[in-house]
Amino acid sequence: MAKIVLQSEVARDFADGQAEHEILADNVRQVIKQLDAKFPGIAARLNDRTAVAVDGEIFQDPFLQEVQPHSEVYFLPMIDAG
Amino acid sequence: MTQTQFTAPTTVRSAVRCLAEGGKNPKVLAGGTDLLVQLRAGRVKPTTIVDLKKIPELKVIKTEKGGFRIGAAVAGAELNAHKAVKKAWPGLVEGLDLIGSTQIQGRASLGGNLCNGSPAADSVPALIAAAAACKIAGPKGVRHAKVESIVTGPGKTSLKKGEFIVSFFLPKRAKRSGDAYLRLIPRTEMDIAVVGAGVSLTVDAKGVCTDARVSLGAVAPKPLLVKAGAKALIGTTVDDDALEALAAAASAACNPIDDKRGTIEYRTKVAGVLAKRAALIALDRAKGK
Amino acid sequence: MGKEEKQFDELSPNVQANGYRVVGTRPVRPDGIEKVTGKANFGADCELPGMLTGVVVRSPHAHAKILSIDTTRAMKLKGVKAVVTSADFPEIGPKQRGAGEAPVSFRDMSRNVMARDKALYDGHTVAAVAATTPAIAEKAASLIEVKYKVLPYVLDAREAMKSKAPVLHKDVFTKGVDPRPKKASNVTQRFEFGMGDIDAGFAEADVIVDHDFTAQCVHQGYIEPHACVANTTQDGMATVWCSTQGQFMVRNYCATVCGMDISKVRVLPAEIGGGFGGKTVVYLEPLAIVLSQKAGKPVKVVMNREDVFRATGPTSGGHAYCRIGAKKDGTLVAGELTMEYEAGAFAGSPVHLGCMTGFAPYVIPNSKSVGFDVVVNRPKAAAYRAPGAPVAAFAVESALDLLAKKLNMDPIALREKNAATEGTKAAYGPKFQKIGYVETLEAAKNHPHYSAPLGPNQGRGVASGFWFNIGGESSAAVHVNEDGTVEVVTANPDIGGSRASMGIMAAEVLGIDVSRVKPLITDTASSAYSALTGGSRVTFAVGQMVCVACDKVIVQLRERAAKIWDVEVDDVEWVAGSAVNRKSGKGETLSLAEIANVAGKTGGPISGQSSSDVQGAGPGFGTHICDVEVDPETGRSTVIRYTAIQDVGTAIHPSYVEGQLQGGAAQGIGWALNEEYIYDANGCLENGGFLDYRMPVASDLPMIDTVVVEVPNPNHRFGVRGVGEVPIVPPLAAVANAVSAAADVRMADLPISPPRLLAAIDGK
Amino acid sequence: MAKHHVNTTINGDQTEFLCDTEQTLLDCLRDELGLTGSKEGCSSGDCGACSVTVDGRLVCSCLVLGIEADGAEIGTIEGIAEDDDLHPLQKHFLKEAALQCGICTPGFIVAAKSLLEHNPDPTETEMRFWLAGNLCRCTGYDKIIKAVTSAAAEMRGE
Repeated sequence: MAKIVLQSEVARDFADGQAEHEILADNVRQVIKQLDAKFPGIAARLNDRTAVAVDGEIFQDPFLQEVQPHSEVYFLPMIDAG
Repeated sequence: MTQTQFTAPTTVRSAVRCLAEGGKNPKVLAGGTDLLVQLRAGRVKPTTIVDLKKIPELKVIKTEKGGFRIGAAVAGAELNAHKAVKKAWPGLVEGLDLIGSTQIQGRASLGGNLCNGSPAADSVPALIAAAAACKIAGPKGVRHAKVESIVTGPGKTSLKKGEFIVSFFLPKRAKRSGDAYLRLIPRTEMDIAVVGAGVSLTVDAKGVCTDARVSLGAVAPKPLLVKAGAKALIGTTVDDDALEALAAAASAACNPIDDKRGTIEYRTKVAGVLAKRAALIALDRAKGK
Repeated sequence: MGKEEKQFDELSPNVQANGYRVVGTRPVRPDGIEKVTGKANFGADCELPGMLTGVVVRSPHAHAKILSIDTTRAMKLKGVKAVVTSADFPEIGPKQRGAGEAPVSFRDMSRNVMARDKALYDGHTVAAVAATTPAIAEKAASLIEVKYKVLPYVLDAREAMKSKAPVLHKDVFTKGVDPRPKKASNVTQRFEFGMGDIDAGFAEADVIVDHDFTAQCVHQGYIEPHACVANTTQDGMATVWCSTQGQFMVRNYCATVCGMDISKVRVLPAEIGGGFGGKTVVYLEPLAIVLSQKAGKPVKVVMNREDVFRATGPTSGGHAYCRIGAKKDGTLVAGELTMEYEAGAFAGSPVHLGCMTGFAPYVIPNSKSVGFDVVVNRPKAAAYRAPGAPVAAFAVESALDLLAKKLNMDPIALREKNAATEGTKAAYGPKFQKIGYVETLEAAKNHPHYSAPLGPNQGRGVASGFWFNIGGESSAAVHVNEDGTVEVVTANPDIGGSRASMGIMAAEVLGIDVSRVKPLITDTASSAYSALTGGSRVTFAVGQMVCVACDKVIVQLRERAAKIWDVEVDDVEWVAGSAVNRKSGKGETLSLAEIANVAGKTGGPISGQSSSDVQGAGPGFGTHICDVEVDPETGRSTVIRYTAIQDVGTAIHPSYVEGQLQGGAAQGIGWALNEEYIYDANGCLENGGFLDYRMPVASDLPMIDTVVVEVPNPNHRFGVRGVGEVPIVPPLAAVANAVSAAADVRMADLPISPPRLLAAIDGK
Repeated sequence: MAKHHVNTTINGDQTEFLCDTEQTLLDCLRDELGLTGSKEGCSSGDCGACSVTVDGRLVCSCLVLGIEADGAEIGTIEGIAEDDDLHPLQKHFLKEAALQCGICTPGFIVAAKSLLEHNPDPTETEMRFWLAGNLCRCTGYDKIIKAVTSAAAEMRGE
């Protein structure tokens, strides 16, 4: 199971404040899909200008990014370009 | 759309006429470093622009009665290149040289810097400290006035309609005299003075100050002649007590405003500091150091 | 290193210490001559026949309801061809998105480009006019009558958060708080990042420091004002020439704001006279398009300097509270950072990035960073070098300076003791891969600057900084010409020498001389999509695409050689710019030029293209050392020595890498000492010009020494991390720490202007 | 009133143009004569991007009226390189990477050329103060100072 970590405000708005979740998924899209099944509406928020860090590497606005069984997946705000 | 007229007379007389006939808002152009900015910003809408730079009398630098006669349209860079003036009045030349960048120096003039009426004009405190006088031409002919009498408030001068400054006169320098001008700006260049201080003094063989003039800029609606500051120096060897008295007098003379360039407290305190430092430089110069 | 570089080692005589032939050399940039002779065409240099001049009408009020706009008198003026107001733009709903992804709300963007019901800051566009001459256009603008109902305004984040503060948007309800507020406010969102338990952390601390900090909004300060020309035709096509950091961004934003298909907009990028993040959005382009549509002629719109200050940029200023707890030995145990950033008139300050970056350089088991995004009556914040990071670093790195003093510890030693390394869990969550922070601290400690003696009234400050660096969607094409010269075509405006690095990387991969490579930057119709130039992504991400496109070209070159030699492709190796026949055993070779000469006979044009969403940018860290001298009687501070040290991964063209470090440091010094927005009693900008918005001039600065640390990024062909953002992160604290040491009083509010410093000294 | 007819010399060439009184020399160079090498960064004399020489003196062309060019000798960035020979300052700006975005570069080169005509061997401080009227936001001035230093040395024949 991959460890999924939501931003605290997203957790507060959708997941009763629970930021950490265990999910088995092959890619970010499936992670979001499963989260949305548990917490209806969260998908829209997570698809809106987010970056995702998978095992330390930050992906801007990803979709099909691979997730390993033991990956750590952090949902973060998208990073602006200076 | 109505067009602004432009003329470049070659004599003082014709310049006076051009101004008289120049409609309801004629403007004189010397270096243009203030006028063009105001034009572009739409702050002034002249009916006629009268370029004074083609008049030889306004571009002259010559000795007169042991002093100097300097045309009102002489650019900073031109005055800076004049060794004799620089030797006699280093502080004054420094003051003019501090106005803007090298590019501005190629244009900005003593007359323009004075007549723009800014309380913060860098050349004015030095001119006042130097007891400079100006020759003014106008519809009623020529008159002479002390520099400190020209600026009456921010952007305001005592020049009457149709009058302009022809030249400045710097009096003969007494032996053992020196002057200096210092200003405080946040950067090292390209700023308007937050405070400016000009000091001119003369000492006798024993190093006692026999004559002094102190002037401040940017600390009141107009550049100030600080008589109390001069008093604090005259009769002393410009020792620490005298300098403290000078600083106190300078700060006391201030009547500044809070604005984007500085606070009342700041200007008042720094006026004293700069007056002191300028006096020390002037003293060294008087003693030939 | 990849396969072909290895072979350079064996076969190429002129390989350098870094193992490369071209990477790390300093050739003259390909666009250099145009730029030193005045021939380069920047935004305002474009001229079209029959072109009209556009002038923008801006709100003179900080906050006002727009009651009516009467354009009849302006339209009657001879020579006036078009006037536009919000009525000429489609209303965009809150949910409506542009094609593709963009970190913006298009509703807000369209209302920033042209105010609708309300003007939200002094300088907010309310109308625009196009006429046959600039003078007529100016006159017409003055004839447009706008009736306003002036509203109370607010400029400061903490003021705007108060319950009595005027509310800018009736529909803003703070996100990220529980319970969700029922009342509209100026706080658009609360962000929180952290780990562990800070109460427990502070409980076990031997020493705790804390302080409040403020930093002002500052402008990017590019010397070239925004400028564009738009030409439209009756078939609904619009062509735009403009100065921008991203032609595809302009295309997308204009199409959305003007309600057009993307295929109907073509954007040609001019040379860009500086951006620093400030040219990552549109201001004038949609106005020019609609004016041109209404006038049926090309329209040029150029901002003046006051427009630039009143209505574009800046980056957010704001407040920060920082508390740090440590053990006696300097081990950090807890950190707390609370920040309120001014977003400007619309949501979207980079406060979340401040929260993510502030503690990122350090191992802190218990940390909490909270940020509030606050709208105020200022221009909508735009990106500026490492958006959000400098203010957070100012607070954290100043607090560490306080801690070092309290612990009587060397500030670099304190940072070394707690520095993040590979595997460290970053304050924003994920673990770092290979990073080079410690290496920058080592370099700082060993730099002669750090041990140089100081004179009276002089002080030394040290500070570090972090930025993620980013990749993103990128494209490149490589075309081999008949004579063996090569064109490298990308679609990312060159702000600081990126053409040079594209050319170097292509020459390295192909194995040819860099003078045979011509890097070109094309318009939206001549390249596949590429995200804008920014976030320190171009040399990394677009550079990666250039390398891949070159690989594809090499495959074709080997195929052609194989045909010529009648051997299998696998028998042909590409070595140092030539195909080598491994089959014949005679070591026959065909140079790239020789293959190119006969390309027509062997299958036609040789060309490679690559597009991808490039990921794997390597985080960047920097450490700066600053010496200042203060005048205790006037409060003036002078930076007398400065050294900027940064891990850049690999420097492709070291001169332009050093230039990024020096330029970022200079901008940071300006932010720390003098730059700020000054508003009058009505909330209107008072210092909208270079005279009173005091950016550093040449005589304000010393030479800026640089140390380029190279800890290669494993995710890039040549180890590039990205350079441009990090250098502005450390300077605010480096300067403030130096002044605080020199004046023996903590300076926690920027800018450290002479009046502010003198007051602090006198207040001791 | 009709436009003014201005006769002037620009980079050695006899040139005529028409202008209104309010048009600055910069407007005339860029809009009337197509000499767009001089850039407009502020139109208030604070950035130096429009630097030119008038009768050999360095000025901001945004602070000179077009009509004042009548009978004068104007020097612009377009006249710095002799034919296809770059001026030493241009060569060293390229060699030292003294430009990033390049918008301020023409002004810096015009101003630096004027400096070296007045003072062939300036100190770093003299250079920094002479060039203080030319803003650069990209480079931090470091490489610009280095470029002027090495160009000056070359011009002195060192």
